[in-house]
Amino acid sequence: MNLLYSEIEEELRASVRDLLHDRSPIEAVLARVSADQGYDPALWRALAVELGVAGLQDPAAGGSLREVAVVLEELGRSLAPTPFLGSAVLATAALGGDERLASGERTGTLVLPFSGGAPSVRETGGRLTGRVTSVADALTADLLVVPVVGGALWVVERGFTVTPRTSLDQTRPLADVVLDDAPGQLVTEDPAVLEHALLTGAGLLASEQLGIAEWCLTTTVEYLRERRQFNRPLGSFQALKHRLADLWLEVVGARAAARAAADALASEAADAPLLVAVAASHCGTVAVRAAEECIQLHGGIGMTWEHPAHLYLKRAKADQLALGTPGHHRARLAELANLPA
Amino acid sequence: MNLLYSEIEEELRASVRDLLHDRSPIEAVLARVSADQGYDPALWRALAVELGVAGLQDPAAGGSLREVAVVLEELGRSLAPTPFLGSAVLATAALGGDERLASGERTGTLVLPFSGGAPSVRETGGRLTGRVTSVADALTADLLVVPVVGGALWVVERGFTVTPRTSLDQTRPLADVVLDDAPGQLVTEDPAVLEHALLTGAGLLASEQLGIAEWCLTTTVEYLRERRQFNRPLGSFQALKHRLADLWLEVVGARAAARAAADALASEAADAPLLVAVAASHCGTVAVRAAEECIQLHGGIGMTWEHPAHLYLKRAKADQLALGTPGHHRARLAELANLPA
Amino acid sequence: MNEADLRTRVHELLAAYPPSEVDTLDFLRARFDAGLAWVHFPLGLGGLGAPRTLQAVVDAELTAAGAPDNDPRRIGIGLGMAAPTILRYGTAEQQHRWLRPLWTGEEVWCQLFSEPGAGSDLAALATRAVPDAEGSWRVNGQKVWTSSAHTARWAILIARTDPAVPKHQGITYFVCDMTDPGVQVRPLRQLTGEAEFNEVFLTDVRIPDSDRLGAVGEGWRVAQTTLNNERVAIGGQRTPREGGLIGIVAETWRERPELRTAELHQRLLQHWVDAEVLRLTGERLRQQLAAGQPGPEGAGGKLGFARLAQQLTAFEVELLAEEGLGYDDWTLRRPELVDFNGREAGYRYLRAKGNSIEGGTSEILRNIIAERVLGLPPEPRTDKDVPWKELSR
Amino acid sequence: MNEADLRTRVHELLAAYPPSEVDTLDFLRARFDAGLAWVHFPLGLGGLGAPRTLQAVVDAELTAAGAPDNDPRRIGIGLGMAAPTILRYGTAEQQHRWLRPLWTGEEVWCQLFSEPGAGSDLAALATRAVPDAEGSWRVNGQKVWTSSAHTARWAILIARTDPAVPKHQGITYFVCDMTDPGVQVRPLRQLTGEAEFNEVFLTDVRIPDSDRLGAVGEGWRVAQTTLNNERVAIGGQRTPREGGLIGIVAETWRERPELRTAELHQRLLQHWVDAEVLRLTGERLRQQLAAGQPGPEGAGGKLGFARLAQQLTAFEVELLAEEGLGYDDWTLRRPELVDFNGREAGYRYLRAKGNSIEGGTSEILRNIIAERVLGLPPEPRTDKDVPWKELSR
Repeated sequence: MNLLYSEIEEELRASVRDLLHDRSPIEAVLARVSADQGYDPALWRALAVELGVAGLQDPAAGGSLREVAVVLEELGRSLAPTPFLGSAVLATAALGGDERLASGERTGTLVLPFSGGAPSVRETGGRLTGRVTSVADALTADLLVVPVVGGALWVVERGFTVTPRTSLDQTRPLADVVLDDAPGQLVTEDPAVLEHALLTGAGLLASEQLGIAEWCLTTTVEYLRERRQFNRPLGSFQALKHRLADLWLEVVGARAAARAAADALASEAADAPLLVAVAASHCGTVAVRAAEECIQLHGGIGMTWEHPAHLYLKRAKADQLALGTPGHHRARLAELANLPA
Repeated sequence: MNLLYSEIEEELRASVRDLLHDRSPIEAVLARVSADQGYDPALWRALAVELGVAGLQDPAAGGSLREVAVVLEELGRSLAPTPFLGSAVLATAALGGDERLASGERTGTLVLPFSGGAPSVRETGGRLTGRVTSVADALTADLLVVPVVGGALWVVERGFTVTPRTSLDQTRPLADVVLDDAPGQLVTEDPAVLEHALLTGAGLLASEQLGIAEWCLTTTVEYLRERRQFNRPLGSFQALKHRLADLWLEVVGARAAARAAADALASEAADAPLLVAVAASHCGTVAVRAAEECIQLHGGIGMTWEHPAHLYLKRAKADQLALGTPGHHRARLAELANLPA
Repeated sequence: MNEADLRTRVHELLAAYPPSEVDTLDFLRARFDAGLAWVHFPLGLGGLGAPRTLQAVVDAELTAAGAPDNDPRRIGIGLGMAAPTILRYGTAEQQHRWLRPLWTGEEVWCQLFSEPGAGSDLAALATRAVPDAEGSWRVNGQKVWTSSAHTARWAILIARTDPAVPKHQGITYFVCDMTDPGVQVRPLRQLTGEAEFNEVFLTDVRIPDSDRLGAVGEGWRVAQTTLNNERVAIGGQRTPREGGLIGIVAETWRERPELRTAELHQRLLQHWVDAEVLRLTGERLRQQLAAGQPGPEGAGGKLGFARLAQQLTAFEVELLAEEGLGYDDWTLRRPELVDFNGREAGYRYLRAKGNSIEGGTSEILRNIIAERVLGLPPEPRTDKDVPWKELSR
Repeated sequence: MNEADLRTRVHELLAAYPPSEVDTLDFLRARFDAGLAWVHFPLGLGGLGAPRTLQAVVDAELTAAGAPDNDPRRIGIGLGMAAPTILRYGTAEQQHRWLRPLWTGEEVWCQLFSEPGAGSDLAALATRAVPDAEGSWRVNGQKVWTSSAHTARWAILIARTDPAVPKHQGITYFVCDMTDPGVQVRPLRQLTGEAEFNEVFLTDVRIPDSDRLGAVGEGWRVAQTTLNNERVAIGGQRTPREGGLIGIVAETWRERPELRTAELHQRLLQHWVDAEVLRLTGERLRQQLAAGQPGPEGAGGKLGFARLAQQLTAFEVELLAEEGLGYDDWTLRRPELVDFNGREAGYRYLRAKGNSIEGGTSEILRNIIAERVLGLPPEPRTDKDVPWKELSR
């Protein structure tokens, strides 16, 4: 088990961070949200096509799920408005790799409610019908990977409509997908593929949550170092220091857990499901706590629309529900670690 | 619902507190524990016979469960080594009052494991046989109230042996009771009587837990006001202040909850079982937390045998298990408040 | 003035101004003039110098008769904060000018206290008031978190009149005319999407010296009256069992078994206990007050409420699962009142974050409890005896 | 000195002193003299000046050959705290006198740092050392929390030699002969019933100036070496999944279904996650150290361990229900080592309370993390520049 970042991974992180810093500073993200502008296609092109991060899941092309996790950390830290999770993580995992998605020229997503649940779409004679609500990254998707009742996976490229929903997470808006006798191509009949794609998604989402938590911790520490009340920096008040020390310890744990899950998924370790459950439970909780502390310790300013803290709170809270809540993952753990009710 | 203390209740508290202050200061309790001396018969005589607190459960004699609760607060605060809970609360409630117990001349207890559980003693032709472990206040009891399989209650005055157990709570040692064909007198066949006695016990134990929590909070605040480190009173450090403010809020809640339970039991209110579940859940948790904070914030000195804090920790932890854990009481609440699993 | 006298007065008012026949404003003015507005206020200022507890008698009679009220939530700052301060520190002239239209709601009031650089440390405020040649004051600065600023006719305002003395000593308390051309109001959007509050920019705003409350340099003490009344107003609401947010959550739980999990069940039970304990705590506090035994427990109410509200709303979003991922409306609105019940779970979750900040942060409340209730010593301070202008910012 | 050279040396030692034939002490002395005690120590002091990482090679070879070890847990204070300090600050003579019998375990060491009035604020210590007419020091004072004091031959001691300067400046570091008639050791009983520690009373204890470590007045700096090594020793243990307390609890859970409840199940799952996260955190830290990238994460290990240990032991007592009401043994004992596994749940619960106090309280650790790791500013201090004798106590 390798819990560190390799040199290549650190280089990847630096490239992604530089790009996001230039093309998608948090002020720009906030401006897009305020103008209801959704994802940024130019940003996606720079990230996916030029930097090539959409194809990192493919070991044959030199990629690894460990690297995908690094990208997600940076996307969590920046809240950059892109369909990376839906396309480069979920759809790609469900398809076992896909050239169109890997190139970044097209995007896809996995058509299930973001909060999880069994497939409800029905397939008859290669045509799919059904309505799936609260799908992530569907608004811009060219290609839908659709699980149908029973767990088989189909790809659909036309015959569907997508309607946006008003979403708690303003930087990853959800949408409803309606398939009306849409022609599909069978990917696999094996429901284990879907299951593994969801496991991969939940395990890697922990890295996004780590990125969120780190931004919130760092930003709060910086604010408290600067902001003065009572003729002292706020950060010199012991009660706040102790809370941040405790939060720091949780974030340190989140990094270890997220790395462990990514490494186990990448190396197809036998205990990958267990480490995913641990990481998803821990990181989902830590990201929300970090965002909540960030808001509270910024005082009034953290409650304003113009300060970006709320975007992280909304993302953290939505991520906590996404692909299974921490409680759901602990329930899985009861089986995986032999701790029966 | 009256959540205050009446003048009579405040006078009762003052008498009990004065007596315990004179006859059973905490240093004396610690000395008894260190010498393995058990309950103090002279103290019991002063409290029960002279002050008359053993008969407070009887409304006909002008008493009330509200007053019993006040006595328990003071016993929690002082950890005075007496069989009040077993005799004046549990056995008395099970018997629906008893002159011998009310006078304080004799003591009794309810023969069930202190942690709860269904009766296991068998009765045949008026004779009782069985072994009941971890019974509170049995070591000095003259009169046993024995629940038998099915829930009927019998009184046994001879034909039993009592063996002390090494107990976590050193100020309320438990014992095992063996009944070997012991002659008994039937109290009631109605299992509701036992149930109500246990409800009364759990509801009033919350007042003892309140007393424990108050001692721990007060003692910690006093210590932190006096103890200086870094050229300041420890109590001026903000992180400690905030923890104590939070603890204070929980203790304030414990007082309201314990009072509500006592008042509801005294007035036979319809929501008494619900208020007992709330008080037992909250106060059981608060007492332990207060005792744990007391130990931690006293630093090394709180870890020593010679400081009494550990006696409160042991009592608080044992009380948390007694007559149902907080989790058990919340499970009851699921039924009582219509919050099904 | 006893209960029977009061009822007589109410019936006289109702007879002279039958609610179904007269204009609401006329009725409210007449009620004020009859001393039935706030009976504990003095004669001539809407009251009768009667015990405060008798107000309930008046309110019940008037409600039963279908009389209109003055919509107290809409004018809460005037009623709860400005009025007690004007009563205590205002001149007779000021009291007669301001209290009647304040109470009837003809003139809405707002509060200009907090500043971007002075939040928890309110006494550090930097808005300056300087005397001009005509004996008026000229005010410059920026205030924030002002609700009702866009509808208000008057504001209570604190500003620095002497920067050369320690911060608590150089403050003066004014009433500011919100129609002054130097007052600019800008909505302040919050994380919920709404703008409940405003930023207020003050540029050479003129305030006649006759609109000062209390002496020059005494503003901090005057402001304590305002702030103490704020805290009472926030902490003192009575709720039945399962009142408030716990009721919303419990209802969802009962009605939608498909959302239940073992984990959520344990959390719900814990929250239910916490809510009931907080309710009992408030009930005990009210019984103490009614018995004339005010305890220190009041200080904890807001702290406990904020924590519970945040836990419950976070729980509700999780409980709703897929629905929790949605939001009802991000439109920028300027609501007159906060309404937790009229919105969805996501709104409640976000809005509840403010409960531990507005009206005194939970951190400041813990300081207050530790020092004033528990008697723990203060931290070493470096800001109390230094001239304001020498403090770091 | 590479790995192969080391193996050769080990084999030479084993050939000259076959473990099955020679006395343990003879073997340990020979091992020390061969430079195989701690290979990173200098030649002649039990080492070879080799990289620290190569010690593992030696240990593995010797263990495989069935060689005796020096029972490192029994003499942990000497190995972990005294030795690094003597190595850094001791004279050549001191090093040769003390290190060999320290390492072989012939001479046990203890630590005389904490005092009843100087716990978290160790630098406030009041034990005085005053020069006598013969050029020795005379020491008076009381120390506390001293493990092994009753078996120790030597103690590392800090005492105040100049009360007129600020507290950190007037301290000197000594080695104290525990057989001096002025040393009185009294067992200190703890809440568990045991006496792991002692109080040590020092009355006119004579310490020759040649037993001073470092310069007069430099004791605080010398003590940092000692304390930094303590923290490393406490934080650095590796555990397999379900190692430690979580394993005990999980086993009970699996073996005794009758104890399970829905509430306890949720708590167990949460604790299991916490334990695994803490284990992964430690594992990541070790990988960082091995890769030469020491991170700041080490500071958190003890803090996290203490919290988890306290939660798990509290849970275990509740899980055991009736058994949790019992205790194994209140007898006053003086154990050489703390053994969580050899005792019952009640003992573990009580003993774990010490985890957040001994070796740096959790409060002090949070201060350290906040300031040294996160870079948050210190609190205002009034104790740093004042002469020790003027500080309030």
